[in-house]
Amino acid sequence: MSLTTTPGEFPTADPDAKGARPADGAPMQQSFWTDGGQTVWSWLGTVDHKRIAILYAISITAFFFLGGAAAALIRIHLFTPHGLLFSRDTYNKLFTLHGVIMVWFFLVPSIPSTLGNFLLPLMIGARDMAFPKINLLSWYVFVGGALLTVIALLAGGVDTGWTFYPPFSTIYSNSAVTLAAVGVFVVGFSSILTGINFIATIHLLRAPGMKWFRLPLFVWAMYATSMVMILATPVLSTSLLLIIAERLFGMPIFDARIGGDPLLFQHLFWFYSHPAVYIMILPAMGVISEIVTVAARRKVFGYAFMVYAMIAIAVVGFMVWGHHMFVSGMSPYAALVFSFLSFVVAVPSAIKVFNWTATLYRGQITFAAPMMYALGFLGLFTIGGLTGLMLASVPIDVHVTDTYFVVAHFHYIMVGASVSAFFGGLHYWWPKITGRLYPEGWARFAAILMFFGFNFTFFPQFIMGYLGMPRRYAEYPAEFQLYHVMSSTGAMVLAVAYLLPLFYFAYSLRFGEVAPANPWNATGLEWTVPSPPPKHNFDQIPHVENDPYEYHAQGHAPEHGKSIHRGQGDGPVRTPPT
Amino acid sequence: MTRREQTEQPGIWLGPILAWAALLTLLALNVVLAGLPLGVFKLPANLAVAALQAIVMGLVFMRLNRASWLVRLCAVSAFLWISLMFILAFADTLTRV
Amino acid sequence: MSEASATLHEPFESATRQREALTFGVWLFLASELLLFAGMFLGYAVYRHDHPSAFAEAGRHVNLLFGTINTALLMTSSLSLSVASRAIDRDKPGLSEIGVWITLGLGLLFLIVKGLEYREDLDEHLWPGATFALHAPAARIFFGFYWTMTFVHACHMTIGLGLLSRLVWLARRGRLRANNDSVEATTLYWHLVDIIWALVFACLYLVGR
Amino acid sequence: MRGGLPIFPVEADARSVVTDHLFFGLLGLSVAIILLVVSLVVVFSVRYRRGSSAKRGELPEIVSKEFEIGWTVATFFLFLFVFWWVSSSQLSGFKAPANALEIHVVAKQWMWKTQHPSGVREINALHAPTGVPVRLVMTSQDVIHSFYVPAFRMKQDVLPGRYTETWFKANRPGTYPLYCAEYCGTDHSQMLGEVVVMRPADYGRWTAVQPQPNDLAGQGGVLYRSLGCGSCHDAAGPNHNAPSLGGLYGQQVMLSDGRRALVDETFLHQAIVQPDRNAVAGYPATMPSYAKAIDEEGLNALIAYLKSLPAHAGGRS
Repeated sequence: MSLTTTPGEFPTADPDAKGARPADGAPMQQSFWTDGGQTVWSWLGTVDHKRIAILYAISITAFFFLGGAAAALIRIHLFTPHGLLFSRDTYNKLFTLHGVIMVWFFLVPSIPSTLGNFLLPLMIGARDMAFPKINLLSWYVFVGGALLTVIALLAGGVDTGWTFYPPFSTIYSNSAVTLAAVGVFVVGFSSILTGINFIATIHLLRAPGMKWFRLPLFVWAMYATSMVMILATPVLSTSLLLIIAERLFGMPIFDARIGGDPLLFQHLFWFYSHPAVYIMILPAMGVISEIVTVAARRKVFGYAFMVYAMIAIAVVGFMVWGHHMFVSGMSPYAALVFSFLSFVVAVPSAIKVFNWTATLYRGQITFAAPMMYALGFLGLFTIGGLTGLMLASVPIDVHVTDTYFVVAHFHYIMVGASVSAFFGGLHYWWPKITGRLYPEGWARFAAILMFFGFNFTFFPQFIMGYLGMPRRYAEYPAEFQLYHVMSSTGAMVLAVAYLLPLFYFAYSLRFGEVAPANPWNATGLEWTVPSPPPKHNFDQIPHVENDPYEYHAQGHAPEHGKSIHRGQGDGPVRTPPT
Repeated sequence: MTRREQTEQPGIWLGPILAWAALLTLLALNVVLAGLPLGVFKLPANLAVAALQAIVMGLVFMRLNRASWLVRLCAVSAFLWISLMFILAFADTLTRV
Repeated sequence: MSEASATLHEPFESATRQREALTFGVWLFLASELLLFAGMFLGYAVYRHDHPSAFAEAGRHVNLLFGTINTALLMTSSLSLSVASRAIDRDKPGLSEIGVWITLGLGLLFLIVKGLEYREDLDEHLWPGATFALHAPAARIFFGFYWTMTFVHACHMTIGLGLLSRLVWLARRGRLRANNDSVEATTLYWHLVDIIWALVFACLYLVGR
Repeated sequence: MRGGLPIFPVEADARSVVTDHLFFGLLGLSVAIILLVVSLVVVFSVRYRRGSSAKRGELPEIVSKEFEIGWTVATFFLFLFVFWWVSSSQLSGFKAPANALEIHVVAKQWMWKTQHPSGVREINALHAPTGVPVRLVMTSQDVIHSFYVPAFRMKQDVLPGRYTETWFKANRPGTYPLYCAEYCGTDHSQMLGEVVVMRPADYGRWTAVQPQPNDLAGQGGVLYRSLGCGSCHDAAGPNHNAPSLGGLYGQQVMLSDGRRALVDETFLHQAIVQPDRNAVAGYPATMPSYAKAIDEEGLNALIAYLKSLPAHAGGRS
């Protein structure tokens, strides 16, 4: 088959090239899609990390669109000051549904459980995860917890917000808080089990020669994320356990009327929930490091600093949770301590942004869809990070916390950065996962639409937030209406942009060109196996001799040389391992 | 990871019995301490004895003394994170205005 | 906790490597269990700092005799399980099985004593509800933690007993051999439950006296 | 809000001006960093796009290590400076000045109730004079609310079971919106109010014209007698085995378990609602809890009365 494969540039369908497209109905070639069998049980009972990744991918996509639908309804409701669609109570249940679904059922598992599960063994040269059965168990625990929570959210509805603050959640709310708390408690174990699996796999199943500093940065990101998952999630389980104990059994743990302290719950909750936002952003950083190096054909700038930065974020991320509680009645001296630590945790993130930018220096940059998401990530993550600095300083936080300024800040990080990176990673590894090439034109259009739709939705919220518009308001004073209308219109554009990939990815599954093993000419063990990879990953466990991003000789920028036309071309400098 | 042969461990009984005896004496000590009117020192004393029991069980029963550096790293990091949580949470409780 | 794989399973080439992986994996899980209980201990510690007199009064109403017996029972069960685990390392399944049986028995005894204690507490109206016996309002918070922490610990005990009975079932089938990983996993889990009980006992029974 | 498209909230007190300066400082710094990053990315993307003629050649290897350490340290010190700059301005603002006008705020599911020392009560409104520091002593009757006045850049959560404090000194007369910023249930978005800042003269006239039977301390005295607190606490009381309360506010007291505690509003609130929480040394802990007998507003009045008691008198008859 002849393809014009240009490094980093997506193989454009050469007009004169013969049928690169598979004949309709042609059987897919041997891969993990077919090897393990085609029965339902072969999928639901699989212990192949690649199939579990697909199971996760399907379930979190469903939750992404459930949570996204809730977001769209919220934005439509907020077109007018008195609310277009819902009663205040329904609105409260809607934003709680949006928060709970998006945080625990999409963002936390999104990159680790799908791309991480699929790629980790491939990237380190292993045949599977250290504990394959526990990997499947984590998916069933995820679905079990999800079922409980969705029943609670949709049947009765929960009106406490995703933060479950007592005394409202324990005494004054009569919605299905207990069931939702049990559901989230269960789903917490899913991410603990995933974390255990990742750390054990990285420690024990690296291919010979794959030393720690030869690991791709995506693997390092999975390692740092798993550390946070294992050490933070249990404290969320404790806080929810105490909420359940108070609501179900009448144990007055947070009852202020008898001396209980609602701030204790906030301490326990945010001890998990701030590291949780690092669970969401660290995998995104790993994906961006992979994409930027391939698109720029350059070694990542300062590999060691990038690794230390990720570990530093994971560790220091545990010391900053107090910046969510500056106005909550916490002692002002503790607020200063947390404010200082929040400034310290911002330093590694800044380092990483500079390193990604420096990686572009003297590269051979191409702009396929994944790279567009990566560049979008760079801009939006910088904005999100810097507004985070503003929120870390106490006097500004006193003014803007619990307003739309903070809503905009965390959406810039979670949606602008983490979801963009997820989509970037999805596009980048789509050929490897499905063996098909996605339509490049549509993908770029969706990326651009998503970038503008996102900014148009959330930038007005910064202005509205500083003006004092509080968050979680079903109805708002009229002077904010202009900003709400701008934000809601942007949200419609963003919704369309999120739906596009659904279509052209499905299209590519059926009609997409067959992808070669290494469409991007990238380094990395996952590109040395056929696309999609066979069930046992490697015929023979490879021996690794090179650093992760060998796109050019040490210390010498990648010379442009001839563009690669037919077949593999010179591709990466090193010879692929035997 | 150093390879640890299983065979050169001491007998089956010695370690556990000693540890068990130590644990029971510590338990008795703890209960006695609870009765004594130590006032402000009672709380640290009780917790210290309990911590000692935990260390004995960790080292002897869970064989941390023979475990690989990785497993010890686990135990130490769990302890560090817990103390981190306590220190910063009490930074608020103690200085609350 | 993990699959009862007497043989080697998929991604591992050598049994010792697989055993290291299992031990490391179990320890990671134990770290998360420690964090789970640490959250409750933090709550207890913060409230003890805020309400010293109420917690002292409530602490005197907890039955120290039952607590001490339970602690001794659990430590003895740890002894028997440790002996069983070391016996299996030297491929002495007979001794190991006896050890597991003793541990199972002592664990059940612990739950029975716990049940008796719970019944006595309920008779004394120590459940923080309408008929709560003690005068100080914050005493309800102490007993809120007492019931929650001991109940969660009892759940972990029940899981431990489930794992132990699985070991017995394996022994019955003659599959309790030296290369069996699940013995290691069960003993580590059981010892952690014992450590947590030692700390719960100190905090709830002793410090309040 | 000023007319036309409101881009920026009005500055109605000194603190909002300071906060705005900090915000603009950080905004400027952020815009600078964003421009730096975006321009670098755009320049590199255009200059070094695949197939462009720009020179690639030798990569400065040694430089990259020092360069990297350089900007790491630079970023750290920049953030350290920003932290110092931001926190130094805020350190002075913790405590309200001593002579502040003390207004009690009670938050209830979905309304604000304010009580002035002159006894005036208001619903969802707060009148305050300009130029006078106003100290808000706030508590909630049910869930956590948050007293948020964007014009003062001031927000403070209001918690049940304890007092939280904040203060402001308005310097521009006008009517400014008051929001509840902490989610508190169904009508969280209806819990609105307004803060009316008036010149001191107008404030005096406004207070005078308000229907107020008695000043706050006076109402507290009525409660003190009606609940019979004097029977134990007054020196002349029949079973005088409780501490006399004259001049108690602001003192340090020795508790029965050896701790020393400062008698502030929270201590008095807890002493009435949960008497055993900090039992005072030397007295039998026999005081019943008055949680059911007095609501939050009554407690505010009673505490104001206790604070107004001169040192020697037990209870004013």
